[in-house]
Amino acid sequence: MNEKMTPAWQEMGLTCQEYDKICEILGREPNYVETGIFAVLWSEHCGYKNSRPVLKKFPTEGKHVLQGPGENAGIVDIGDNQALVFKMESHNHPSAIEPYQGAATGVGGIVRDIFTMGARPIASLNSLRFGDPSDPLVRYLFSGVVAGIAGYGNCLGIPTVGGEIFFHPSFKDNPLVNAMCVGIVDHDQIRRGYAEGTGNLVMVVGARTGRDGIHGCTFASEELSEESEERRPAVQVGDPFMEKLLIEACLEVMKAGYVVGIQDLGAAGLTSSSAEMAGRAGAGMELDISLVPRREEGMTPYEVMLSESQERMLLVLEPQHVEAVKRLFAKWGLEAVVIGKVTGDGIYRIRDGETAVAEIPVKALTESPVNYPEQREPEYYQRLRRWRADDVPEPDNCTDVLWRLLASPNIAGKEWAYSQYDSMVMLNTVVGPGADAALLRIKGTPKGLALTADGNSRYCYLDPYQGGAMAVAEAARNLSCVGAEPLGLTDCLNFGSPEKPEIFWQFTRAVEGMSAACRALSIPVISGNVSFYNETNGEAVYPTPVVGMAGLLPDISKYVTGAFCDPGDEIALLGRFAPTLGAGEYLAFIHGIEAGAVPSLDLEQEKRVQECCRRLVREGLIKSAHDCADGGLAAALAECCIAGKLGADVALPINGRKDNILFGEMQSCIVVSCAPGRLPAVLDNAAAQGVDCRVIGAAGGDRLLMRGAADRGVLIDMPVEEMEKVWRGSIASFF
Amino acid sequence: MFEARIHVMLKKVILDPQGKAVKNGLLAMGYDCVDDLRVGKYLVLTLNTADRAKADREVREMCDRLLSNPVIEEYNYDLQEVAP
Amino acid sequence: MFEARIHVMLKKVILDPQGKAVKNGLLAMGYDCVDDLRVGKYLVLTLNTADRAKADREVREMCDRLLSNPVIEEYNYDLQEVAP
Amino acid sequence: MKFGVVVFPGSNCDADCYHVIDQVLEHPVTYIWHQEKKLSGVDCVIIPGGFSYGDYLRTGAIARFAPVMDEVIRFAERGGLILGICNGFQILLEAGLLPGAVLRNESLQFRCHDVFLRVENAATPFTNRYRQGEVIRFPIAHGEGNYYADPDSIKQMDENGQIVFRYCLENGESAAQANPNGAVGNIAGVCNKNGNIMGLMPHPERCCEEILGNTDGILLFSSLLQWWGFPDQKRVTA
Ligand SMILES: Nc1ncnc2c1ncn2[C@@H]1O[C@H](COP(=O)(O)OP(=O)(O)O)[C@@H](O)[C@H]1O
Ligand SMILES: [Mg+2]
Repeated sequence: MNEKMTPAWQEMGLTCQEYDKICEILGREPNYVETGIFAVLWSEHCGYKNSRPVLKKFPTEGKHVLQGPGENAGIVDIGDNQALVFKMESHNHPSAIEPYQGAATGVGGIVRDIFTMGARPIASLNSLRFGDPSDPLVRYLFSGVVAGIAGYGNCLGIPTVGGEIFFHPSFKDNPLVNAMCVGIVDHDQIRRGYAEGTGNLVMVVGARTGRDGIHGCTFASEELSEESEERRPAVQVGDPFMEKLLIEACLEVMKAGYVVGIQDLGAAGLTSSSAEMAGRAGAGMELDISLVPRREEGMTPYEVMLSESQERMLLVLEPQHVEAVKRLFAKWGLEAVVIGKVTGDGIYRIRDGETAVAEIPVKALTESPVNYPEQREPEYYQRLRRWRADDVPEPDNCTDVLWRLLASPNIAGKEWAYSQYDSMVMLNTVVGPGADAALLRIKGTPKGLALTADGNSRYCYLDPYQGGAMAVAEAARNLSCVGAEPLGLTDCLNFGSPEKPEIFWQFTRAVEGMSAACRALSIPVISGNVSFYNETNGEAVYPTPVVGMAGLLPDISKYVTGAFCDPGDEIALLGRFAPTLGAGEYLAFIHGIEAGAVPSLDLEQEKRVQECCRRLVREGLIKSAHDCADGGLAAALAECCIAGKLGADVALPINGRKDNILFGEMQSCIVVSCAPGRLPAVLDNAAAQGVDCRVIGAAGGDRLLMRGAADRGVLIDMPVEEMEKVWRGSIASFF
Repeated sequence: MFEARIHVMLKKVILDPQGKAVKNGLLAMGYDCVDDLRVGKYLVLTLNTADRAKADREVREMCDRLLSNPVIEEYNYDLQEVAP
Repeated sequence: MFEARIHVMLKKVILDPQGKAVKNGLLAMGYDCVDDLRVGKYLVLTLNTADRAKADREVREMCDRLLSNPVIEEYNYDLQEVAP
Repeated sequence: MKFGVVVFPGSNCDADCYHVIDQVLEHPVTYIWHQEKKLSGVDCVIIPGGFSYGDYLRTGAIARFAPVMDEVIRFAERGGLILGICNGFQILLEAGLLPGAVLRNESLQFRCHDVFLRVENAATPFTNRYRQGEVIRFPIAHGEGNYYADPDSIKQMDENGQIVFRYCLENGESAAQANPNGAVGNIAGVCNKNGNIMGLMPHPERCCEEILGNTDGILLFSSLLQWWGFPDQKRVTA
């Protein structure tokens, strides 16, 4: 095929129908720049054309919600006139081709989404997926991404306090890099991306505009192929130093009351930020892009409009404040330049000096047409669900299995990665990375803030609906384990191409499952992000909805972690102990099988278990809490022992296949420990709330002993020191 | 034995935050005539081989595969025979 | 207009962890003939002056004061007239 | 006793140092902007951690030429108390106020975790409330803390008591595995010959409050207060 024959609109990713629609709206053919503008704003990445109807299923309202989806980030109230601002975003494709800068600019982007709301960013988290770490290329991506997150976040002085990492071959060439940022703001300081007030001026501040990152946005809406190698400038180099100055300067101008509206320049750069700001306010906007400060000479209007150069912000302000704002930015060594004004006619008008460049109704840009892609249940779904454990041999030596599981990269400690993050700066981190949830104090109050990011790609592959629900339930459970009440969540939905019916089915089912869990647990979705086209040469990644959640502790002096505390403490299981072999890490890692029905989740039960756990923590009745997740009860107990440097002696609570009881996974079950004297109160509390609670043993000694039910002898006997060595050293040993 | 001297620089279209910061530092120190500044890497590599063609091939390959990321960087090198 | 090309290297007596890491990376990739590898910085600086002596003096001064740290590094540079 | 915390573009532990002096030590403290030409009556200057000027080129290299540094150097020469933490330490090294330099961590990775330190000189204004040889726990958070000075300098510093903290095991033993960055002689913190300037890679301000799980750092700050109160001290105010 002759490439020259392809029309520009097609090359830019617009469909034939979309192009016709544009002509209809304009009453003429769009020019080149206009076509580019439509193409990026109507892309999945900016316009959510495929996902929007599905995302409507999320419950987005709740008593704490001050801002739901639709803004740069969501906001929940935390009392005392303060609010929490948070969001999660993906930077998968850039990270695949330049792991350090891809991840670094991912952090930069999400941080801007937070401070643009007027909030001071106080914590970062991330959720990462890579292929098998024994592959050198995967290690290159893994170490580059971690270094990039560290390089950018550490420089900003925002602590990275939590996250998760999961390895699976489906992510080999298409890693997932989801970054989350959390900020704190006084109610009266909240700002929004509104271009309000005809005659108000529009300013661009921060870095100069260069040719980098043009088409980053359409690039994110395509699958990776050999060709994307050639689209090089789509990757940008971040400048965390510039971003740090931008945070301080922007917070200062907002505090001084100069800002009518503000938004970061993210995907599709100046185009999307200006159009979105005008769109939200129902206004028009007129920009003269010859005024935009450039890094290079000879840039075309198209390039200026679509550049995704990092570390830039768009401000709307009243004309009389321009000089004061310029002075303030100058103090931080930053440029702030007026490039246009807000108009009342609802038209998006771009000039380059005297030359007209584009003229489009704002509404047409921000209300992109919606697709309803076809859905189809994939063939594998029923087949893999039917799998039964009968053919899997029971292991002879369970201690040996535990030893291997603790070294499984998915279960092993992730210290190698997170010790590269500054997790303590700002002096709020009470519990840093490595726990079920991170815990931050809120200075000047007795309250604590708990944060977590969770998702289970394997569950979601085998059962997107249940997997989605479990991502929500697990995140909430992790908050409940430290004693915090969930306030709201953000999500990042990572899937393959929505144009494939099987993928769109996965997507829809996952959102439905998440929504059901959100409703049952009363946790609204306040922000999020969709990342489609995570495929390499036609192969999609495992569907991966990631949930980032924030919760509140009324009294931070009363929190617990998963660590066993004192010899003699009673160990009990809170919630129903119902392990299953299907879909678990044991089955995958030890037997190489990824099949079976996922653990069952009873949301009513889940809710009660979590409430009970929070209550036990708050009343000071338990000393530790840790949920059973990957690797089942044995892995959970091992982690409690390792964290507390203390052994335990437990008897398994049920009969059956010993590998199932030891390593089978389940939902809604939490390992708690308490002083012997508190046990009656713990049991009473659980009974009163209709939650199962059974004592399985006691903490003490320097080894983990797990005995079979009905005297089937010792199944696991392993010194804590040895467990720790294996668990802690595994990831580092790949390097 | 050969010695390769390799220069790796960010491509021109790519932002060089380091160069920018150092340039601003120099300007603040009063070096007004500094016009442009870019910072890159310099690698000096010795290769234990007597075969120039092989040395050349390997250096290029190493540059492409590990020493630079063609997505954002470009490189050049020269190769010189040296006494072992 | 002059262009200065400045090389800054760690002194020989100082262990270069980055050089070592890159070397090990190359060996692991199978480039057995890599013997020694050191990593330094390369700065390309243009000066807006027509006066070579001044350019030379300033570059040396900038190297001594900011661009290198004499406790751990040594530098050299060459200076070339270029078209503005 | 009044403290001043210097703020460079890119400093990010400035607010933390301020918080500790203000809320925990409950002493007067003020920020000093990098462009400032006066230190406005402070008795101790703290140069905080962070990434001044992005830490591009070399850590602390550009900050060292900020206008405020002329004043800091003058204050130092008069015998004023100066504490450099992490990036602040790096800036003092670049400014030549302390001997040596830092290289990238041997692992080439940024490291953030607790380390154990042995107090090698408990007679400085910064350490007089610790016991000589005491083992304390401080957090570190840096990518370039690999301290280097040539062997002669090290020998001299040793003789002068200028090596203030060394990384060690929990039991106080020096050991390679206790060294998080490859620093020569496990050195974590040093002072000048006169003893009025100290720099260290670990972060004392991060371990001053019970709720953060560690209060080993508070004695460093209260050492300064105690020293300031000694009757026969030569007290210098900027
Ligand atoms: N999966 C999702 N769940 C909830 N809200 C979402 C989701 N995806 C996107 N949103 C919301 O849609 C809006 C646009 O998101 P996005 O395009 O990621 O913003 P940005 O302009 O910062 O890149 C945001 O308000 C975001 O919170
Ligand atoms: Mg945004």
